Amino acid sequence: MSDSKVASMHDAVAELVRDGDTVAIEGFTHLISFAAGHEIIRQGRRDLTLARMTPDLVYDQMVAAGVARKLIFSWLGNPGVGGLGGIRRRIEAATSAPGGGDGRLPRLEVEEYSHFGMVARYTAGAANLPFMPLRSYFETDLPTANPQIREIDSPYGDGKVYAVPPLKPDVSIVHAQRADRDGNTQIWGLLGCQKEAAFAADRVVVVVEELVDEAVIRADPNRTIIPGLIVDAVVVEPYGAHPSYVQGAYDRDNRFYLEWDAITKDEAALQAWLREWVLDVDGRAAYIDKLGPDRVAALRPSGTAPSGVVDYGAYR
Amino acid sequence: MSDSKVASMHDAVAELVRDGDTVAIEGFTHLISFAAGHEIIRQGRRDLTLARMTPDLVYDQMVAAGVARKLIFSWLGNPGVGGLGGIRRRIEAATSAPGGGDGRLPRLEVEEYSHFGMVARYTAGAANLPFMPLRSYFETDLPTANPQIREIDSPYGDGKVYAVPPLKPDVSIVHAQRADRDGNTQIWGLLGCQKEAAFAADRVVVVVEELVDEAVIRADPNRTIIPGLIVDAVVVEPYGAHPSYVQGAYDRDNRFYLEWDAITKDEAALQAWLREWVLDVDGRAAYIDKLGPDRVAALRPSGTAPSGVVDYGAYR
Amino acid sequence: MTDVPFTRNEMMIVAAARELAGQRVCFVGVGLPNIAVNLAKRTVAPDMELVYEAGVFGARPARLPLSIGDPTIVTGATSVVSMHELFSFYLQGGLIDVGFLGAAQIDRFGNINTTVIGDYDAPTTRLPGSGGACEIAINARQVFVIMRQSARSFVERIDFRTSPGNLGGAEQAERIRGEGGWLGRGPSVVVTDLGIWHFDDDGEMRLDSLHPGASLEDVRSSVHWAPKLAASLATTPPPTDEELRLIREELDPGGAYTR
Amino acid sequence: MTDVPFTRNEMMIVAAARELAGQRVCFVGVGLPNIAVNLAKRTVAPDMELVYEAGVFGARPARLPLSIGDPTIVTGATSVVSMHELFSFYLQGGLIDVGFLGAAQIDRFGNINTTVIGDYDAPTTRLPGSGGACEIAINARQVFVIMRQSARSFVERIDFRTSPGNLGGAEQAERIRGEGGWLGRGPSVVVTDLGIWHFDDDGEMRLDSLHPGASLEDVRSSVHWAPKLAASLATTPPPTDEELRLIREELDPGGAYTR
Repeated sequence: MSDSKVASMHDAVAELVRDGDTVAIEGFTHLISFAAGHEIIRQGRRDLTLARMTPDLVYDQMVAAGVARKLIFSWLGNPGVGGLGGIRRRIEAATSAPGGGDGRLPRLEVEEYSHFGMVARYTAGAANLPFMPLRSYFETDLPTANPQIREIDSPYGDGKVYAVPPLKPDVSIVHAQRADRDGNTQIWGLLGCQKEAAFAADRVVVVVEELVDEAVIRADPNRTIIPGLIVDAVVVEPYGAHPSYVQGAYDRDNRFYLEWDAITKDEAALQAWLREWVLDVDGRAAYIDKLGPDRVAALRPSGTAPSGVVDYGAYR
Repeated sequence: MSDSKVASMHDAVAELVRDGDTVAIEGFTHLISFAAGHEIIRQGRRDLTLARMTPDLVYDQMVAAGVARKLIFSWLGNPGVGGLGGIRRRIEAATSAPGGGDGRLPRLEVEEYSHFGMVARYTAGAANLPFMPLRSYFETDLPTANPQIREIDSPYGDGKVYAVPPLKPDVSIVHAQRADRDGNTQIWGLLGCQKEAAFAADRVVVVVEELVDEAVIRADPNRTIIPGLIVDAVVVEPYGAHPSYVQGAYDRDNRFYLEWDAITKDEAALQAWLREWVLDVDGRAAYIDKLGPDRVAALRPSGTAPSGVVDYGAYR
Repeated sequence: MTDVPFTRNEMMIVAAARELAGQRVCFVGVGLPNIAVNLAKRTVAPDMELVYEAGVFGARPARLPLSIGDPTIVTGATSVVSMHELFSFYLQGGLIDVGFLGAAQIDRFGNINTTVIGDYDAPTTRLPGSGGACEIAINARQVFVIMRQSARSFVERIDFRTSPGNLGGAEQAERIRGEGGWLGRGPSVVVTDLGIWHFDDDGEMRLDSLHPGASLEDVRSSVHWAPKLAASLATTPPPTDEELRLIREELDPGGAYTR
Repeated sequence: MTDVPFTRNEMMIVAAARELAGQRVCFVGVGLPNIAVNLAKRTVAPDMELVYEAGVFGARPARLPLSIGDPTIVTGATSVVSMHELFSFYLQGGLIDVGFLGAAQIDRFGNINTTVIGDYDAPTTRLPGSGGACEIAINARQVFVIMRQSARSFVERIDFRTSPGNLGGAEQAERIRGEGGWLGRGPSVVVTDLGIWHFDDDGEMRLDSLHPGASLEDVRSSVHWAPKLAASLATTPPPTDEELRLIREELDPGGAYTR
């Protein structure tokens, strides 16, 4: 990469995502960087620990492609549709074994929390805290399944809560509506845990629909979710979130999520899909071309919904 | 009050602020509800515990007027100018004694944190946590001065941090640019700890420059800082933050802050000021009239600085 | 009432929606809870505030979202915040009246499993896991459950406790909730494709209403324990024309939830 | 250099600003730090990012704010966030290179008191307290201090330790910082109206530069201990015309900081 943070997806992944890394591609249904996930597959990364609240289709694809050793998560599924076969076959007894073999896939290591636990882990990571307390996990089997979830006494003598440890990804990758060249990033709509995941990470890649002038960002500083200070690369990749969505730009491609159900149930179909849509495609622009203009056009919002303008006032 | 949450300042204070309450009028230099503070003085509340990160002029006035028994804070001063005499005379040895008498004022009880400690206390209160951990207070005298600041061991064996307990005001009072009739409130510019103080409180009063239609709020849901769900009263009080300021609407009246320095140093001058500007004035409109149109006009921003518009998109 | 034929799933969704009458703030789970809550908002609970764990308070979805994260729950909402804020201030802060969950396995005391069938380390079936369900069960004032009832789902002993219900019974649950400072009072209702269960003084499920077309034999053969039945067992009023129209035309025209 | 007369306060502010050359992210304290940092941004450190505890990253104040919360630090800033986020993610998260503080009392090891003079429970003088200073001293990578020097402020023993410096000396401070996982490496420089102090290998202040017009006698009579002096004591270059113009015309035309 040059001095500028603006980079191609190829270069950003080549430089910033390394074998063995803990990688968080975050975004709660909204703004999921499928483009980054596909590039990581194409570059053949291995032994990644993939962290994400909702592994979703993007991690189903990455796990099926063999990039991952371990999964850290809180909800594993295709929401409203069904399961993630690529991941499930790497966990369930009939289809996987530690180390693989015997026609079985290598067992994926899992480290499991609740949603609040995952959010709290990123928050602790971002805030450089050794733990975050939360009122969850009481009387459940989760602390047994995951000994990282620990009881802690309140220092005020009013009982116990649970703690989760910080999660500090080596790389967090976040899709957004817009950023400037320095990586100052603005998001509207669902915010998920992207801010926390970015501040917690050692390296940050921001993927945007649109690169804007610094003045656009500075006109509305309350909308800035991630400061350029913590961003290592800015990748401009329109439609980089498909089949996930970008508020105001394009809709969630629910048809794709529904169709995925049949693909993910069948390992051969899933591998064929990866060949056709990831390995044999040289980047996001080609993927969108292949998707076709009609499919893309159908994802446009049904109308506009402008935010209105607020006045910060000039003070000289 | 009627069924509506929209109330006069008189009625909101009469109904929601009670003798002995813990009251938080928050806002970090920005959006400080002097209008509410003055109304509390006029209604003669007593034995209040006043919580605020930066007690500022508003609490100097309230303490001098005799409404408070105790102060919870993290920075006590007139920023960039000097001290707060009304409060200092109630703390320093030469001018105060426990219970007062002998020509001395009754000693004000103080409970003192750092800024991060106060913010963390409100956050713990809002989140219903028994404590919040933070990396502060190491090797300082603050935990000795305030035994509520306690050490806590990380459950992961990686050392000690400090904890602060939740702060749950009986009433939090917040000034804002705008809200709808249900109390859904939007703020831009400095956000301070208003959100946390509001969620932590049992009762919430929002004071706004402008009452807007629900549609204005719903057009930009990411800008909503406080939901009507937790709001008990909405008071429409233009210029209710003077001499503090409202981003985009009026400037900080720095002249007032500078002039306060002489007033606050002299108990008699301070009491005379309270008579003239609070007790003998029947509300904020009269205060602004008394301030005069030239003084008010001089506080207009030097120009506009529009945020720009973002599109949330319609999805039917 | 209607003469139009309806499915068991439709009856289940309608019955679940009706249970929400009078509720103020509802935390909407993924799947069946999502359609039930959206139906309630259009019928018995028009003023109910919808909270989505994705970070939305006061959602007004113009269409039924397939997922619980969808652009339609954002546009026109009252407030959209980070998930940390949603879970910290809204849920853990005690502002949620009803948490509405689905379940894969449930026991007589309303304890829920959505994690695994079989052994945790080498499961027969890997389920989605907690998501927000674990903390919803603990912090929402009440918990409503909607799920299809079968011998695989209504079990004597769940394989994994993802979300606590009434633990080993009401007495134990009340003591533990009290000592632990839980805000939640546990499960209130379980609506299935066969009937409506509430919880009795022992903290155990009791069938209070049987859906039209369902028999007690259906119920008994799909519950792994001897189920308690209300002394005067009601029959659930069938879906109205309007309820069916809303489901079929507005909420689920593709039939994803109702088939 | 200049022939224009300047005050000791002006020299102090100019010297403090120059120390910021090469710094990337500075957390701006209230009072004297505020003017010194804003002068640095206009001279030696134009690319330095200003962080205000009020919740601002990348401020571009068009005027010098009297307070550190002011509308001019918001308009045109890169990012404006809650104070919780500012303290959690920026400061405690380790993104601050320099925390710039004022002080009422300081000892030879750079420990700071801004809380009380006298007894805590019945103080002779009640000072503002910590504000953010306590956590800035612990979490900012380096701490810069600007304060007027006098026999009341440079004391053998501070009355209250609000913000830790090098504790009882470098060795102890390094051990405690290491064991406690502090991000901060403690105080780097103290700029006064008389000169510039850095910290030596023992963690003790050493006068490295004397301002023009100040004498060693001035220094000794305003320090409660026998101060260490650099082997080759420098003389601080006087303010340039441009530095004085910026202070007098742009930053502090009312003279609030400089008189």
